[in-house]
Amino acid sequence: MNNAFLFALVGVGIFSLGLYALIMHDHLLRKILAVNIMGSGVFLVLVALAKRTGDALPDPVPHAMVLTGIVVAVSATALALILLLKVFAKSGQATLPDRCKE
Amino acid sequence: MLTDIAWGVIVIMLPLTGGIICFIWPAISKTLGLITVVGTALSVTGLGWQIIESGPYHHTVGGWGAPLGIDLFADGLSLLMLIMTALVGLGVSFYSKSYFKPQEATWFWPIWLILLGALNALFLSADIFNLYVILELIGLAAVALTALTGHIAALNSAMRYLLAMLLGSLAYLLGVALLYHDVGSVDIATLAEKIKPNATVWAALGFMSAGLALKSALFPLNFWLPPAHANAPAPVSALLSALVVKASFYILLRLWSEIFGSFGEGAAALLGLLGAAAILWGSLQALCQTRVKLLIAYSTVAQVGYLFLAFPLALGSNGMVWGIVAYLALSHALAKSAMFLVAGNLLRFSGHDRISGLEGTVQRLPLTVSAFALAGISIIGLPPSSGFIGKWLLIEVAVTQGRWDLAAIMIIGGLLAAAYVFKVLGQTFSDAKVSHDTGTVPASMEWAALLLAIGAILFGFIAPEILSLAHIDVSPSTNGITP
Amino acid sequence: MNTLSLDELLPLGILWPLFLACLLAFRAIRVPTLFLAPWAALPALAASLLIAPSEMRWHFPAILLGSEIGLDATGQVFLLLTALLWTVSGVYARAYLSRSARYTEFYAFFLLSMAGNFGLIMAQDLFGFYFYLSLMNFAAYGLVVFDRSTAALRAGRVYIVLVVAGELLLFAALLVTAEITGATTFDAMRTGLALADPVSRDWVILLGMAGFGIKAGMFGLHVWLPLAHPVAPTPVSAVLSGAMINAGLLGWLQLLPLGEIALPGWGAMIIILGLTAAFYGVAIGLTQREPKILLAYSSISQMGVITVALGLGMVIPHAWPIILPTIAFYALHHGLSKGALFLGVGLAGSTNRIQRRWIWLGLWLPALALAGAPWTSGMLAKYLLKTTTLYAPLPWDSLLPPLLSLSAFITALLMVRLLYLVRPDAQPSGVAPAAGQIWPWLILLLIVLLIPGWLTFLMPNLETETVSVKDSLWPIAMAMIIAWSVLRLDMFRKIQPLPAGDMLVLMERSLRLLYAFGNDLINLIYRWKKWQIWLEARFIDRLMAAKERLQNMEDIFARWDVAMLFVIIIALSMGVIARAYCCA
Amino acid sequence: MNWSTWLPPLVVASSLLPGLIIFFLVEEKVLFRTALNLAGALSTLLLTGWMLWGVSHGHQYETSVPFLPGLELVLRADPLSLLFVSLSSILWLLTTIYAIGYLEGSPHRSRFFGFFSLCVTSTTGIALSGNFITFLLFYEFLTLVTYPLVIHRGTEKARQAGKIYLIYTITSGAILLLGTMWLYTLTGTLDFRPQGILRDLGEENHLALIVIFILLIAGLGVKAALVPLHGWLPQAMVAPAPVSALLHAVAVVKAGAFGIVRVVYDIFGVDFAADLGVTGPLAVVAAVTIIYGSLRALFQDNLKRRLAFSTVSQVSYIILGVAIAGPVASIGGIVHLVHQGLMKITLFFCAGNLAETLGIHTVHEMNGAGRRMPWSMTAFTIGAFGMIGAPPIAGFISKWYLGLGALQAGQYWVIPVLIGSSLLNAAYFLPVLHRIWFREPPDAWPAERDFGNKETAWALLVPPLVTALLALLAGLMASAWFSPLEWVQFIAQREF
Repeated sequence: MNNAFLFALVGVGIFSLGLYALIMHDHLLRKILAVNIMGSGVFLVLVALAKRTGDALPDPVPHAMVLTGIVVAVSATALALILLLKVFAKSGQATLPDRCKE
Repeated sequence: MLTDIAWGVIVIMLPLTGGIICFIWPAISKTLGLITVVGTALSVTGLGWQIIESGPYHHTVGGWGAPLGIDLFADGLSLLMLIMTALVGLGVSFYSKSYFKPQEATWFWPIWLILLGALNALFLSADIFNLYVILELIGLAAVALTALTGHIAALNSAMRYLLAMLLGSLAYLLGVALLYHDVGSVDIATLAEKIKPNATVWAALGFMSAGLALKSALFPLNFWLPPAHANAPAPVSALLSALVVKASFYILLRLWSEIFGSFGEGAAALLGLLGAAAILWGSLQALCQTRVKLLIAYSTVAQVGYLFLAFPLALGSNGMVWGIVAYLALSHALAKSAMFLVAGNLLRFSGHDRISGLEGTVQRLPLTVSAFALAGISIIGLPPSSGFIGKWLLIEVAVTQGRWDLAAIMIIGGLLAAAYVFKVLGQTFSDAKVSHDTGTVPASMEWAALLLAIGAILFGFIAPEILSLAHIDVSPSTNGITP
Repeated sequence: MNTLSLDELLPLGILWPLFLACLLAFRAIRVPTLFLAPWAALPALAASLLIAPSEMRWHFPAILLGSEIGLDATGQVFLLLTALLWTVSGVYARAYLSRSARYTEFYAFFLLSMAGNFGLIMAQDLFGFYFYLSLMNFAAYGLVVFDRSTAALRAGRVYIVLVVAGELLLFAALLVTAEITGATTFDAMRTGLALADPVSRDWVILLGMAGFGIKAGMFGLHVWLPLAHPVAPTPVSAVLSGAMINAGLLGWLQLLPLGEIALPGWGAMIIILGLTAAFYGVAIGLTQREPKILLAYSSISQMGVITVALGLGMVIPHAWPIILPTIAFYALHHGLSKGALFLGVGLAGSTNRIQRRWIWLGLWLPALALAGAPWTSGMLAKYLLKTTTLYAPLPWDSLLPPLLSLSAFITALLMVRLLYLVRPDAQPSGVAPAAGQIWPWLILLLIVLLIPGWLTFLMPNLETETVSVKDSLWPIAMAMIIAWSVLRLDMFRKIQPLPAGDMLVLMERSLRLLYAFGNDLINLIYRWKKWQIWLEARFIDRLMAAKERLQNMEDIFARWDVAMLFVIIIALSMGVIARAYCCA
Repeated sequence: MNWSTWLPPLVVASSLLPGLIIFFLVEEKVLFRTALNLAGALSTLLLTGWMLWGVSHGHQYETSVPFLPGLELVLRADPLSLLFVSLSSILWLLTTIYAIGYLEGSPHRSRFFGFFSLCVTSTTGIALSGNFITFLLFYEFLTLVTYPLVIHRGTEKARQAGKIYLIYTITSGAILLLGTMWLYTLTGTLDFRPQGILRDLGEENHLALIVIFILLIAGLGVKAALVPLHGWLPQAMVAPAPVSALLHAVAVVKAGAFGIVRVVYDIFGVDFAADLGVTGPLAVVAAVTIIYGSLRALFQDNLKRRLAFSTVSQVSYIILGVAIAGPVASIGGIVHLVHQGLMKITLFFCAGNLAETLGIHTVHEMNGAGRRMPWSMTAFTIGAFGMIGAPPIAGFISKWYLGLGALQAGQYWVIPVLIGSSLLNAAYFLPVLHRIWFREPPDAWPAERDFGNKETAWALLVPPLVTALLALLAGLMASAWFSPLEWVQFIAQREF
């Protein structure tokens, strides 16, 4: 077990924590935060696994990916927050109804 | 020479640029949007010609190449998806011309054009990380379009949609990370070459499949689809159902046909099982609905199930089945978009889309009802529609492999589809009793729906050509389809 | 254009009445057509008189499955009889129905039946025969129920049921014949049947006997006759009882391999059936008070006698060349006499006593003829019949002559009873005669009178004087004596008439049972329907419940936490299953 | 490109194009629509006549276009298909005339005539199909275009009937599809060939073939109204009379029966099917249907329902003839395709006339109708006697050949079935005839329409008279060169 693998495991752990929060919390802001945390978990995995061989230099590609990922996450969060505001403005609450097809 | 132009780049850049201009200059968004869509469709034609003339298309943007640069790659399968996007895009755009109120239109056009560009980019990507980025772009655009009306129901379903999309993307990204770690590449072809099954790959397979299945609304992960499709404006529903769902499915198809196919048999069986369940579940749910748009939305859940049946059949059919499934996806896209547009017409006409309130529409909106009928024929899979051809071929593959269970489910699915299609159609024929206030439906909206539906039928007559198109492939993978 | 030859009268005999019937459909030319309609049988009559009988056939290969008509000697006799009766009745009906509102309707059915009757005599192939028979049978329904009275409708119902049954039995008989002989013309079929295997042949004979037996009033299948003949208008009764009844007989002659092979078993059975009919008919007839019903029973009895001859023909095929003309002559004699009797009885409604008396006297002639009195056609017919028994083997040669004499005697008795019923001082029955009815009847009487002479002219070596006058006198005489004594004892008044149709009453009772059974069946179906409705309702309930459950489940699936759980499960199981599969 | 490849699609197009154009006509363009309808019908008739001439002189007419990988859409004119096409085109012309009269002034006529034409398109398509996939295509098409006709009136009852109709037909279509698919995977071809396409398959496939046969017959049996798959037919009676007429006489039930004929002859081949042992059970099913249909007809008071059950019974004669599996019986069965069509359409026309002119819908209202409408009722009488099988009407010829064929094939049990069925036919038709001709008319008819001194409109009167005449001629002139029987003998020569 090396460091990288440990980091990766931690990343997966963070991902799972985020997932747990995404499932369990009703408040939309918490859900959005949870998604962000999950994203961070994935990024951690990416960075950690970039060191693929024992002694060579870490691969730069995953780092580039993480950068791209962060950009994507930022825009997604922006959209989510706007939606959240709109939902709140319209319904006065920041949770999802169980079924909203009608 | 026309064949020398980098059509692939144009196909992506044209709508993206158009979208941005529309965003900056809303006054011309409608005109510009239409021009862009037509231009994109023409570019797809150019690309198609290129591919037919000189085989699969490969373009390295900026000359960088994988893994850092962006590679564009198009074979027959991609071309088929691009054609699907172009056709549905054309129909929906002409429809939207008259559908949206000016205020909505200023938002619709830029987002739609960006979505179009993203979709094209997705079908032209050969790199799983780029796919992730584009997938996110598509997801965000789709969510934005869903929320377009600003009604609370739309906002709620958009929110739910967004969260599901993000979760799906992240699961997929996690898979990408794992694969990259294992193989050291994000290029599909390279992956296909080098991959060896091990624990990391299994985990990647699980995450990626689950994420993409969620995005494709595979049963039982279809929870976000019906509300989103039902509450979005009709043209948006059409786009979501016809194209956006196909985007994630396309990635799954690519992954499976090139990377996982040879060793993912068990997972494929599971996907097939879920597909079969989706057919039954979606159809039954559609049958239970009292609103046209929800009915159509659940029908999408069912039809997506058909696509997933390809996975368990792929190994035994030497890859034949991917072409069939792409064809089926194309057929479904045309028919389903026509159906949603019809739902929009009905909504416009009577102010609601309750099935019980459709009396006498056949007299007032004959073209619209014909469009629904024709699209329905394709969805049910009656000859000579493209839906029939697709299902016939798929059933044939199933029967040849002795998968009677799948064949039976497909046939039962057809029967259930007939039941829900005719549930709507029968109602339109009944005598009009109440003459409630009716809105007028512009001819272009009726015709757009009808043309798409006719397209779904007519594609049945050029099936051999389309299928041979799908088999243009020089991918080095052993699972590849021999042309 | 070819010159018209006499032979062309043959198809014309069929086509002319058909043509007239079709013309009746057009209102514009109805009046002239109705003027021609009563005389529509003339071409056929002319054909029967002018065309020499021959083996010549007219082929119509395109008609049905190839049709042939022709006229042989037997056919000529039948055609003569039939055409005569139809002509006389047709003319008679003109006056009879002059005030009827359904005059046109009557002639429409009359003409159609007539065409069918002529056609079946001329037809030499089974298709033509079957067609003409159907045409006659179905068109005659219109004549039977013409009065629309309750009795007529009931008679019509019985008639049509038996007609259909007969047609279908016949259909089967013809099918089997065509199959085993491969032929469709009667000549070829008879020869073929003679050579066919006995089992199939027996089937043909059974089906054919039964099928034609209905028409010919064979014992057991005769029930419609006493119902239908009397309720029809008088001219119709005459043709029904005199002409159409022979269709069955003709059918037997055409279909069965008579004279080709010996069929002793069948022959015996048919002789016995014939004898039974002969006696049974008279026995029931004697009890009747309605003259037309009595006459109908007499027809059953007389047809029974003819059937005996037919049976003899089966027993002694070598005597067939003698038996066939005998049968033809007997049919001619019976048909004409019976026709004259019916027409005459129909005239017995006059209130004029003198007229009444003359008509009564006129009725004596056919009555005597039927009873076989000396110097009448009856005597000759019975003599010829008895002669044939001489060829018969034991026990028929000794049994039949006395039985036939006995039959003659009781027939005489029946005739006396008839004459008593229509005696001048009895209650008037029928309609008041008009001139248009009387003179056709008189002509018919004349013909009845002339036949013996005509026959002796044809067969000069017939020693009728010496042989049979004595023989034929005693039944009449005895009948007279008995009648006189019975009258003195006033016995008839004590005999209650048996209901017309005798056995039918029994049959109807069983039919009613069957009908009740049918009703039960319908009730059962209705109950099943109720049950079905209940089941359907249950099914719909279930369906709604299932629908609700389905939607509830979907609601559960759509819950955020559940859906997320599915994502996790699928992600994990995908990986695990894929691995398990691959590395197993 | 020459005529021999163009004729079959032209026949199909000659009804398709008018149909499509009619959809876009406004309701008021009566004259143009009528002209278009009649032009279409006449051109179909003309083209069919041309092909009839050609085929009887040994010409070949065949067109094919690729459809699926390895499968083509084939339109081919062989004697059997021409029989059906001729029937359709003649009856289409007459039914069009009739429908024009029948629907005069009623709403949605463009829609009606549009689907009506498409219905004929699919029928001619079914007839001309050169392989099973083409057949399947038109067969499903037929389901779709007849559905709007069934629910044309738009009432609750009509829609209910339409629903039942769809449930039956679509399900059967799916079963048929499955059977076809299986067959295709076994044989790799779906061509219609004389003596079938299965001869070369080995023993080991026989069980599968039996199952396929059952699937195909079950699929086709729904439209052919084989008991117990007949439930939709009496329900579909809510449709307007011309539709019932066409459904019963030509289009739907005949499509099913024709399909069975094709399956037995040109897919399995009679001898092969007999060897498989599947024809016997089919004959039994047909016989049961014949008797059951007649029994049910006996208890119907609604005239159209009575006729519907009669159809259930009569159509199975065709199947019986085929299933007896002998040359003569086949002639009887196939010729009944035409004969039943002519007779049944006559009856439905007349039933429609009664409903339209006098408002009569049930048997017990028919008292004395002959007095009021002598011509229509004469036609009805001819049709009814034909159904009973009385000579010289066409029905007799069919029954004769069926009976003879059954005897030749040693299937003696068929004779009682034929006799019993005829007896039942008589039992449910003769009382009707009695009412028509021998009962006094009521003082007032339920809903009488005035047509001056005519009994009804010309357009309503002429078609039943013509079909009755044809039914009569088809029987009376059965051995003439132009008779259906002669043509069917020509067909039978090909198969045996």
